[in-house]
Amino acid sequence: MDFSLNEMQAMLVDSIEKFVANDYDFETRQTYAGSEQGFSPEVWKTFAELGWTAIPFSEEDGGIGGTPLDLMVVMQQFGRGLVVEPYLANIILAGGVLRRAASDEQKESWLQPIIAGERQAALAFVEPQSRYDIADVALTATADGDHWVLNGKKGVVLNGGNADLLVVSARTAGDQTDAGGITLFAVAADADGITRKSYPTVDGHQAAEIEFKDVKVDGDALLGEIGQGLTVLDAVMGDAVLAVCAEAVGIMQVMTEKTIEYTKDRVQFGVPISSFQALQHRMVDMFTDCELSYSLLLWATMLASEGDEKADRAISSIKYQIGEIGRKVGQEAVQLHGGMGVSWELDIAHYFKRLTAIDQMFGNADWHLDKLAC
Amino acid sequence: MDFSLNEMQAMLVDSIEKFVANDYDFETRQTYAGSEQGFSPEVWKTFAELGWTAIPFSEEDGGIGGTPLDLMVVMQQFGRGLVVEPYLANIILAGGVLRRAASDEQKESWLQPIIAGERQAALAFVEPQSRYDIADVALTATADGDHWVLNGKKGVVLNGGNADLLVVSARTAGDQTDAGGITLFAVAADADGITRKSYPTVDGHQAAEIEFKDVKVDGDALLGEIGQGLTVLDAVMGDAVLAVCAEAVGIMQVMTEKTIEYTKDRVQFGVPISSFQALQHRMVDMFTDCELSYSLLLWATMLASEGDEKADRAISSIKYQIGEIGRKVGQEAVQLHGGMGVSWELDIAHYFKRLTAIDQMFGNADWHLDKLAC
Amino acid sequence: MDVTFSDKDIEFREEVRAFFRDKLPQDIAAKQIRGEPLEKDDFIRFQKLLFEHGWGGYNWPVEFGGTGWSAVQKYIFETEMAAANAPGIIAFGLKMVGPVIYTFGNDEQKQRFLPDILEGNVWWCQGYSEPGSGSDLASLRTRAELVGDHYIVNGTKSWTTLGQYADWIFILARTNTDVARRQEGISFLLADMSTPGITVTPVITIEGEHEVNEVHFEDVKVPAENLVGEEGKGWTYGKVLLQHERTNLAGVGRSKHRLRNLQAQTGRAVRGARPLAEDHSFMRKVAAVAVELKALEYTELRTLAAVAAGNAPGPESSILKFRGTEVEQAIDTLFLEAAGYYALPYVPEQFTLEFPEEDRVGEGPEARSSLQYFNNRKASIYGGSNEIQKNIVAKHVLGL
Amino acid sequence: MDVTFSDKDIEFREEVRAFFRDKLPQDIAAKQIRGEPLEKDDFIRFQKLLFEHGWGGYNWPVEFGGTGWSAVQKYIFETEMAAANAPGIIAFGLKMVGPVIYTFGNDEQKQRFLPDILEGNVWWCQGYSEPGSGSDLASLRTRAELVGDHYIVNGTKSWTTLGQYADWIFILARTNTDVARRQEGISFLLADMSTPGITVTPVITIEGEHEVNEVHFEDVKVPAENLVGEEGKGWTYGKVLLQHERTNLAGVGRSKHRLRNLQAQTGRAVRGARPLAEDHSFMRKVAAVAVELKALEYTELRTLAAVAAGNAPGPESSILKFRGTEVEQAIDTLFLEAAGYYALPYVPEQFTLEFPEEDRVGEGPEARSSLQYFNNRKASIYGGSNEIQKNIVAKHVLGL
Repeated sequence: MDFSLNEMQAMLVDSIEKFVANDYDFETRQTYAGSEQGFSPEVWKTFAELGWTAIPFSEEDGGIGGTPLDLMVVMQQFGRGLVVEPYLANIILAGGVLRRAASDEQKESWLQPIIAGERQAALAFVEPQSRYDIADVALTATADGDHWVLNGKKGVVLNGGNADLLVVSARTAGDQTDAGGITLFAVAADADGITRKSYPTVDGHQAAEIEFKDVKVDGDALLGEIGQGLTVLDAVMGDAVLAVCAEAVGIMQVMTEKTIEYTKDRVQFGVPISSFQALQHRMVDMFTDCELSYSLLLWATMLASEGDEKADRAISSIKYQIGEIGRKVGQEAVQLHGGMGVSWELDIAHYFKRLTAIDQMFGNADWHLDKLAC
Repeated sequence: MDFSLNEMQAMLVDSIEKFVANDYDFETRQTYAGSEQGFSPEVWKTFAELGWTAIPFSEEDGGIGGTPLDLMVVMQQFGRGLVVEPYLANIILAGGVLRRAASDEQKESWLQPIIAGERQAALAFVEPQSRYDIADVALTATADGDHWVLNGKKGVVLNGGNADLLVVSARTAGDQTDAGGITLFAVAADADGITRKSYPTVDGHQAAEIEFKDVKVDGDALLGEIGQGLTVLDAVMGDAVLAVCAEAVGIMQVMTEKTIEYTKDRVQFGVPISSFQALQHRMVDMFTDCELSYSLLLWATMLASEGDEKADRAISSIKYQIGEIGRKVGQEAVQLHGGMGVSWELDIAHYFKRLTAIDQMFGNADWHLDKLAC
Repeated sequence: MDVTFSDKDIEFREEVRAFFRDKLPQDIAAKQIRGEPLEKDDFIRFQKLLFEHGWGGYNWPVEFGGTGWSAVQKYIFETEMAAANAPGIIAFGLKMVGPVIYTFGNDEQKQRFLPDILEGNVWWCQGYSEPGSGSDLASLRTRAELVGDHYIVNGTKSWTTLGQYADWIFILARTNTDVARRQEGISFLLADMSTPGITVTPVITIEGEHEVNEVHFEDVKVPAENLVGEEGKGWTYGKVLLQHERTNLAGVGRSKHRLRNLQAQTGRAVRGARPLAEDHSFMRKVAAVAVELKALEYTELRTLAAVAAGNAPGPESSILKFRGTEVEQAIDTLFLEAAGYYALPYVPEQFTLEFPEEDRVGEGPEARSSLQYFNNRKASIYGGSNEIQKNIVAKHVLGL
Repeated sequence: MDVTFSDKDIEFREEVRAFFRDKLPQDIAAKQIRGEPLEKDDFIRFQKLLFEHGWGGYNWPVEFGGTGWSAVQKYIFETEMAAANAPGIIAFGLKMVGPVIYTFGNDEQKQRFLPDILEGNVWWCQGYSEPGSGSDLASLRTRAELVGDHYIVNGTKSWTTLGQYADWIFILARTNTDVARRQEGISFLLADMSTPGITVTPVITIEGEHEVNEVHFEDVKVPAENLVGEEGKGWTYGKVLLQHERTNLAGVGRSKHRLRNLQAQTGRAVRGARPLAEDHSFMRKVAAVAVELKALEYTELRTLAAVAAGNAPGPESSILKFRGTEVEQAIDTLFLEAAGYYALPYVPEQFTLEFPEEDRVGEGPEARSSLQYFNNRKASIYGGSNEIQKNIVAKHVLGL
């Protein structure tokens, strides 16, 4: 048993830490987050050059065959740096579907440019009514000779406004919430009939509402088998949960460290407020929650990477934990920062918003605890 | 709006306080609780003489027509005094059924002796499998000419071992958990075919497992209408919830007061432990929880006494609150007493056990929150 | 013991309810429902409306132009106000500086300042906290030196809510440093915001809105006649002010209104999806908060009844502040959770009435849930943080 | 990074598992399953069994007769021990005084005391806490005065678990009052319980059982040769002891075993009632505790891995103590809730094997749930209360 980082992981941590320290201070991050795209295309290019965008993909696909644990350390560092570049949308979500379901030709057209940082992609799987049920798909794809015609709406598509490629879940058979009959398509974002309404999200990222009106796509837009999309989506949701949970652990650690530092500096009643026992015990709980969450993340990531039969439960466990504990740690960090904790100018507020956003994605704490209770 | 006690209530508080102060110190209480019956027959006689056993009954029934709020202040004081005499079993449970469902003859035979403190009674409504579902009644009553024949088991019958009278819920029609088809009977505890196994409970009270084997009772044992027992039981459960919740509020208040006193006296590291801020904030939460619980109790008792349509929800609300908050306050009181909190010799442990037992009765916090969520 | 409202109170409630139903400007109610932040003018229109009806000083004694209502009536008024989607009262004048002026000010000050507060002519703001003095307010460093017939004020006040609207500011400033206790030597001053040397800097809060400010004083000349009461007694007056602020601290009326909205929202089904009301786990949390709120409501009513019986609200009313804000924040969290992915969009402009309905992202009130959630983390921090409230209860109620 | 056990570890686990399966006396396992408290002899038989197998000192270095196992092996051993319904290890000798003696004792003491601990010949008990010295252990008042070649000991030790069984006691006593820090001047002494002047008084705990005691010392003559290490250094030795005790503090193995039992119990239907497993609200709580326990388990494994890599378990292992006991108590609560009304009967004698099965009140393991729940409130109090653990982490880990 060995919980230390291997050479490659240590190198990844080191290089991301250096990148954040040198090129990604909080003000810079805010500039990128506040830009129209919501991230920095140059920084994204750097990520590609450094090979970070290639991590989860196999060598045949042009990747470097990294493990889920490698991804975990990357996301944890991105969390610490509060990185807004669309790694989740491109690499984990859209990339996750493509590497599992795309044909060689589709990979060449779409996956390689994504890995190279030349194209942006998004996974359109949420609908206005679907909440966390990825099988609730009302958007339809109807076969029309060699073509498919898509009609419907997708909501809160992360990176949707920037995307050149939209990976879309569509219903090709069955009722609105049937598990079968869901099919995935790779659709160029500039296809006729697509209307995108792009907007920033509360955590400094970017998303879009997307309407499909008689959008006609070729047969080669079909990703994987007809009606079998949910299996692929399920697997990608697992990746996504692990990724955002690793990010959240990074965020929680930073928030805890910053809170401890802040209370040591902040003097009230003639003493640093870190000397108040009631606050000390609360910070001990924050620290403890971070440690336990990191432990659980390791367990879940490892089970998932081994394809263990308990992986689904492990994924729900960590998402539940992060939702529950993330809220607690985030709220405590803000509270102990007092007025500064609710100031836009301080980074702590933005860590808090990202942490909060993470609970809202891919099933919140309640959703996953319900799964575990069955 | 006026939350102060009226004259009768103030008098009740005063007389119970005096009784506890003069005749019911903790050691005396322990002696009574440790006796075979689990209470003091003399004390019970005093209760009757003082008219406390007559409170909820109408004047025609030989009572004094007290209100639910009158009962509330009585139970709260019994809570403060950690009184083990079987007021709940006799007056609220068995008495509650009799005053609602008994005929004049039955009242004369059974209710008046109970009010006079001459007979002991118990309500046998729990079965080994029923948990908190009072409609889960497997014990059967079969008509046999003028008679009924009872067969089945009742469990954890409070005061069951002491009782002269058993008020029994039995199934006369329908399936095991049907709401209809439940009938109530007044059965002499020494009837042929009844086997009682009596035992103390963790909170110093007394209960029994009771088996009915071909127990033959006359037609005049029937309480109220055939098959309509659940309505009566439901109403009695409401009374019981309010009664134990009032008792619990009294207990929580005492535990909080005693904890504050203890921490002021207990010196560690050269100072009273009451000076540690982490403990102070926890005691503030205990105090606050007591205040809020008392407020909610007032609301629920008032709604119930007005027969408000929201009374059912109010009753579930207060039982949920007391279960949840009682556990928290009780655990904190024990924790802040340190080793003394888990010592048999100190009263705090016994308050804690009674408070814990109250959550286990008439539906625990979860059970009632489930009801409220529907 | 009687926990019901008297017939007179119920009659009063009907009157208040009818007033809001008939008189509240529709556009203001619409903004509130939509989640559009109110503008200065909305608040002022509302105050003038109340004033015209004779309710401008709903919480003031009759002799200063108030209604002289009982604590219970004030409670009913505030509850109905929230239920009607009316704006809140502008607290700075009516609940904060006003009571200090009519209690400790001289006749000239009363005549000069009180009517404009009642009529909504003058907008006040608060100058208490400083960047280095939050919970430990007595450590404030703003100085006021008496030079001739003026105080020369220097320092910085922070977290000044809606200071950008204000005509006047009331401040606590140190007029004497040579004191035994830090609470001494602090004075209560009133300053015209247009006085040279006062500058207001916006502070953007976590959700991106401009609600609070820093107010800087650089050699600001405040006429000596603007001192309220005695020099050096400002701390005492400030504490009385906090006492007044403590009515309706629990925010029960608003929380009840919001919880009803949430419950209505959970019943709504969108595009064939199951309504949230069928999510038992979520509804358990809603039910639990409703119980907490009911307990809080009756605790507040108990306090009101005590006030009505002639007792001052004691330090135990601190529990209303910290539990009230906890419940508020619990409701914020429920709205956030109800929104799911639609808590993410950050499109504040879409809450204005002009914004086309069909272009909105997310349906119903949940669209603003995350902004409310983030912004309202302040509730447990301001007005004496919840930690400070617990210290107060520990010391003054429990005697620890 | 590798969070799996090595093949060697898995082989070891199979060996341990087989050993318990084949060798654990059936009557002891039966008592554990039924909930009957173990007697002194049960513990001793178990220790002798381990000793015969060469595992008597499962947590000791080879040179003192131990196994020399790695931290991971010890963890596996403890987990399997719990899963097999084996008794716990008698900690007082093996985990407490033993390590102090082999680390700080002289050769004579090692030869005299260690073998009897391994063989289970001598039962030790602990003399740390005093009625006035709980969390603040350094305030202890038991005195030991050197008179000739004996220490004369006077004082009272409290919360002495299973002291009624003990042959020997190890105590911290003050040998010097003229010290700069209260932690100085305390010595670590070993005393034969049969020495005149030692009396043991039972203390009944909340659930009604006799588990702990007060031990009184009245002019007790303890030979000077029973001083461990240097006079006045007892505090340091005592801290090392606590460090040792900190392995398996989280009680993960036992908690996992109990949670499995609970899950099995929820599947059981009684007399046609629905099994508890269909109670979604209850099962959510079970699931939440299972997540917490898993997080704790991997935190413990991380600590073990650090130890294996040559790092001492630092003060951060305090979190294992307070969170571990919180999880234990959460499991206690679940059992209690699962029992419903059947948590009420207080019939301790029914858990003995002789008690007729058909006369038992309540079915299955839940019958003991409330006794366990009440008794185990101690878990967050003893061994350094959870508050003290938080103080340690605040100071030594977070630097507050």
